[in-house]
Amino acid sequence: MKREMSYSNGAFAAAAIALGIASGALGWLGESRELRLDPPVASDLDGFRLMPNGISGTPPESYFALGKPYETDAYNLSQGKRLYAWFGCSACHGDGRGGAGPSFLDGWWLYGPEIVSIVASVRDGRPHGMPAFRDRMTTEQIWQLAGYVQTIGAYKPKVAAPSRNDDKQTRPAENRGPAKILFDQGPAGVHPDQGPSP
Amino acid sequence: MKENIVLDLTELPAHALGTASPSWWGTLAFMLIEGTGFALSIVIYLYLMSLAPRWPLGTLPPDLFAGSALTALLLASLVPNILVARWAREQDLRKVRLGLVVMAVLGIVPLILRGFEFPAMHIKWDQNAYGSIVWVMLGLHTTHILTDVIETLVLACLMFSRHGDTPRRFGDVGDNAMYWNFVVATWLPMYACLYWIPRL
Amino acid sequence: MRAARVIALWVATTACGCSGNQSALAPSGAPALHIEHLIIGIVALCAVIWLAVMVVLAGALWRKPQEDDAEIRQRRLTVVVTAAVAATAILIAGMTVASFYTTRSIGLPERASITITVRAQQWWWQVFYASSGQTSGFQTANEIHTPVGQDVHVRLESADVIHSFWIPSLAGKQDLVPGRSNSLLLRAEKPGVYRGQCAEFCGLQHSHMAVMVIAEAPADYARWIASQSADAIPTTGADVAAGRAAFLAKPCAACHTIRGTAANGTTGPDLTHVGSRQTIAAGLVETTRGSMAAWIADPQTLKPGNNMPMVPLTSIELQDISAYMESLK
Amino acid sequence: MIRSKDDGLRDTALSDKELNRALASTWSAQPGLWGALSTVDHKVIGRRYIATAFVFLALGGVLSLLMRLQLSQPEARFIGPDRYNQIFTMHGSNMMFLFAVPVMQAMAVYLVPLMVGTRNIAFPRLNAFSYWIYVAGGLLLWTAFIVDTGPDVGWFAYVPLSGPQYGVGKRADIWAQMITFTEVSALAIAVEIVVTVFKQRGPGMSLDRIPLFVWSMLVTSFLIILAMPAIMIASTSLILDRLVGTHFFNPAEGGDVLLWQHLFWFFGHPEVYIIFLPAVGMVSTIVATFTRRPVFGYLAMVMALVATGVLAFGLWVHHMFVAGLPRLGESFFTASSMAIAVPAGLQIFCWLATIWAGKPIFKTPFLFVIGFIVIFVIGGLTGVMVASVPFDTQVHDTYFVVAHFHYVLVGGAVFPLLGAIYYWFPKLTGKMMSETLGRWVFGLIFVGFNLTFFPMHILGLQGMPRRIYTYQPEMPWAGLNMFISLSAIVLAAGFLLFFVDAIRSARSGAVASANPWGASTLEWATASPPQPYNFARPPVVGSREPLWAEATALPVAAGLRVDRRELLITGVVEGIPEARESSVGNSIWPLWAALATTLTLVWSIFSPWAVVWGSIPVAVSLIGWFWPKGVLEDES
Repeated sequence: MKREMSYSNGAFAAAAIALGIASGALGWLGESRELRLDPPVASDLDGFRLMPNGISGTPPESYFALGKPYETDAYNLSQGKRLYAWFGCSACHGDGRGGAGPSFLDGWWLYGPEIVSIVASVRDGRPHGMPAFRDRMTTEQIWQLAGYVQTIGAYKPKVAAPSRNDDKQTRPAENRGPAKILFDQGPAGVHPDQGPSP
Repeated sequence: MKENIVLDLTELPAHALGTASPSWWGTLAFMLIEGTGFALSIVIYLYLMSLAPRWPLGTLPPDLFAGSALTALLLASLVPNILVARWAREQDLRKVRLGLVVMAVLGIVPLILRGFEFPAMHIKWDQNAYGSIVWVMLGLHTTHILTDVIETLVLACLMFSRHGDTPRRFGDVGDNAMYWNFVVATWLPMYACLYWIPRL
Repeated sequence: MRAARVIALWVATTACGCSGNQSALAPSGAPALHIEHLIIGIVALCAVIWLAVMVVLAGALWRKPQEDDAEIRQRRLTVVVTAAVAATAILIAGMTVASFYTTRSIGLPERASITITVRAQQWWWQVFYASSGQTSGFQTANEIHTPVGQDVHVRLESADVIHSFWIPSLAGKQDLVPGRSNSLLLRAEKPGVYRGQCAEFCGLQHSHMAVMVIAEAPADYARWIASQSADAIPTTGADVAAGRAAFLAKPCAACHTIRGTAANGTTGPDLTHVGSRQTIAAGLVETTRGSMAAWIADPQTLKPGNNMPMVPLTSIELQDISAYMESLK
Repeated sequence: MIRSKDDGLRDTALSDKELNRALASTWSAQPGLWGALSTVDHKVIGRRYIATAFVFLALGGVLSLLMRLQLSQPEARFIGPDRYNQIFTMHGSNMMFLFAVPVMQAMAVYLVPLMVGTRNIAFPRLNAFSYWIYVAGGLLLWTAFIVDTGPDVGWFAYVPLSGPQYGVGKRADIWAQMITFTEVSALAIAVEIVVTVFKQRGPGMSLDRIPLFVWSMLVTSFLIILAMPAIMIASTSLILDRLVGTHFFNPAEGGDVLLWQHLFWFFGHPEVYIIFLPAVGMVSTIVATFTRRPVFGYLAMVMALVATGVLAFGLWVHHMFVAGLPRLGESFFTASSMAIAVPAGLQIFCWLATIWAGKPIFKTPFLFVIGFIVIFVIGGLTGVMVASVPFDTQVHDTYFVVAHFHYVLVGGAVFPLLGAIYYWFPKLTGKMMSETLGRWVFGLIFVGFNLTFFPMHILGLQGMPRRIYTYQPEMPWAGLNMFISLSAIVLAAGFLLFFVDAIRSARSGAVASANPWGASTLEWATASPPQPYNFARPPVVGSREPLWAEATALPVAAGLRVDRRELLITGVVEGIPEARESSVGNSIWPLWAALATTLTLVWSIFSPWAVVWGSIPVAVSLIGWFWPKGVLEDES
């Protein structure tokens, strides 16, 4: 019976160690969803400071206190991806490779890659045709969309980046780093819609 | 409970050979699992084909050369493979060593040919469902070639070491040869499916 | 039998309807009536089978052991078990045949004269009525009107994930599958409001995805079609006019259409006649000015995770927009 | 056939006392933590497996209480939709993949080698590996749930909700990869059981003398071997769709969402029988012991098991009756689904006949069998109901179905399992469980179960869909839901009492003799709990009920070596001795291999390259596992 006990002790020890490792690996993966943004937080988010030239700036403190949800949280990014389709962004920006509007995938951000710049572009519009969405989207939606737009052009895919849609495919999805794939293939790859083998 | 000895086992061999051996049955069971997997992949292929307006979807039928060459090579490899199995039964260490080296080579060359099969499909996995299933079928079979090659290499090392010359090791060689037969046998329907069904 | 009795009791106590029937045991449509007969028949038969097995079990457990001849007993048991298996097979075959005939009696939706397209989305029902004769086609949401006593073919499509369209009092359910189109036959035998809700798990607000089928006399139905196919009625009253202006100026119009105004968004339900519907937000609450205001003010508290954002509005704007919504009969 | 020289120590040369000492030193695990991690004793691993599975049962039970809390009132706000969806997905996935299948296989891991009279399971290291990989899968799922990344797509994870577009974040990947873990472990055990039953039965145990529990596990293992590849392929396709953008389930690019349902249910329906058939074997065993007579119709019972196993693969479409498939095809599946009631009925009738002919002894295990018959017959009959297409269109995805499958799975599998625990507890631990508490446990669970689940049939017919986190006050469901939630407390109390009894009895229960119930099968021929080598000498089997046939002395075979782990290989059909064969010793490598596999599988949620780089440690650990260490077991 002594030996039996040592077996179960051993099993418990092993379980504890494994649990520790597993929690460590998954702890940073927490995917809590905030479905309702408090109105005071929303209006605070709206009050970010932008540099005078409209390029770059600082998000409000509350944004960091929330843990930068619009750049790192899978749920917000996927909501942003929905909004990209629903608000007709693809009419000018296509699948991210541009059209009438600039590309998000060519590594060149006219107003910098910071999220506040993108939020400002969406909210207030920009010269040469970018309309303001101030009256058509809520603050939360604008931030969600901005986070997604930033994700499209990321050179290193974010862990939380969205996967492909159940639609016709035109380029690798955001979780595969389309900007990097298309950049590696050069401006006129043989199959610009394809990535390298996994 | 008291025991009453009614049977004497002393004269039994100390190792079960061939179909008597548990590892032979274990290999068979794993082949059944993987065979089911292969069969299901073919079912998925045919299912997707039945839904598609035309097949292959959005591309040309695959080029025949690499796949056919690989098929021929796999079929040819059955001859030395069966010989290795026979030599293992005869426990002929020298011939088994030679045979394993030959089989290792005959395992590596198909891997190289397989490298040409993927581009011969004229489609990538992320273009459409046809691309997805052909890449998965090829990939599934490739992992089987790969694992068997590794097993052959490890066995070859063993047979050249001091652990080689035992009936148990020869039994392992026999099971490995059986597994290679399985790898070849499963490829034939997949080959027909991947290369000839799109041409029907 | 126990099951049948309990069920009958529950039908008696609950079928007398609250806000619209939603029960397979309170059928008012032809397919649901056929199925109810099948349900009652099979349940009754199964209850009898269960009771019989229980009697045998009890007998076996509390039987006085008899010292009879083992061989005779064995032979007798063999006969009984064989007979029981044969009886099982016969009963099973009977139920299979009954099931098959019920399937046939439900009928084919394609023969119906009226076709309605239902397109499910997370988490509401978009409904399309095709143009016919004098009336143009129109779309509405979460509410389907049908004429009593006529076959209605419902075409079922999905915009995102799999949903399932289920009006228990009218018919069995049918899934809405992306990439496929399914069909269902509805035929209400008497006027009434029949509630249904999504029956295939579809995400966060699967629980709040109800749909109302309102069966009415053919004349009422024709009137309803005529009014729905018209543009939104002109605004009357100061608060309604202000509400309309606020609606168009705020993000509301980016997602909702109100025919006859500049609002032409397509991601949310068509609100042209929202005031005429019995409920809002897919059966969440009854349509009143107050519920409208509560919903617009804080949709994420009432239905967490749905796609309607919380639009910041002053209390005046909120009142005006609610008044405007209510006026859209 | 070559006879190599082997001059090891044989059991013929030793007295009983010396024999036991020699065998103990050959077969024991090392002491301490290292020994616990490296043991390959099927009894240690089996017990560990059973205990772990019951921990998951308890966790899953807590989840169900949380659901009942939320559903006790309309529009309750105890738990939000996001968490609730995770909870019901976790409950289903946990109960199916981490409790029901593993616990049945765990019972087999412990019992089958004892029941066929061998010394260890076939491929003991694979057995150890399978346990570790199972624990890793369970930890992955539960850790993810704790950090709010639990899967939220339902236990059958229908695409597109679980697919790349709507299955947001890593939640669905966690589910899919947990499937891989548990299926690998289940497949491994299935192979071990098949080979153990085929090749390691005691001499004389011909096919028609195999105990019914062993038969049921053999059929179950074949079901696992043929069904689980489908879910492996399905979950792999899902991960590929999500991670590297394949299009298996994307209708816009030639894929199909119903393909998932076909693949899932081709596995998912046999899964029900994978859980149920072992329970059938347990019932047969318990019925025989407590009526003091062999189960009526041995051949019919075996045929029913096999028939159920074959039919199980022809029913999957009845889960898809409302998906819009052609009506004619659906009618075929109605017929096949109903047909499976025939073998199920046959088994019920055979048990009834056995009880009728015998003189039942009302001990706790037998009480659970009575409860099983009462409840399972209801579950079987509601199964006949949902097999009918029109009937199913009204009750599919409602609480009627929830009630149905709980009647089948709890009534049909958990009741026999609890009876089996009471029955085999003395063998597992050497202690008896309390008969008094056992009656309370049975009473509470039986009453609590029926009060909880019977009303759900009615709720379903009244139109309450399953998987809703709340319902509106105007629906007529509130009263019954409150009643169900309160009844669930009774049910939970029963399970709590069971755990109390099990833990208390394991520590301080009455000491059990070798065969406390006077049972007939071979596991009762050895000590409680058995020595590491199970039997000092392999028992020779001359009848279907060996311990009833030989009242005084156990016929055994002699001549095996005792200085190395050696067991007897017999022929598949007649059980005639063919060879002595070594059985591998303890090894830490299965644990390393499991860790390497875990690393690969978890990493592959994030990057496809994990499969490439992860295969290196996996290959290394496998070579370490199989490389000869020059011990006696390597000889032949």
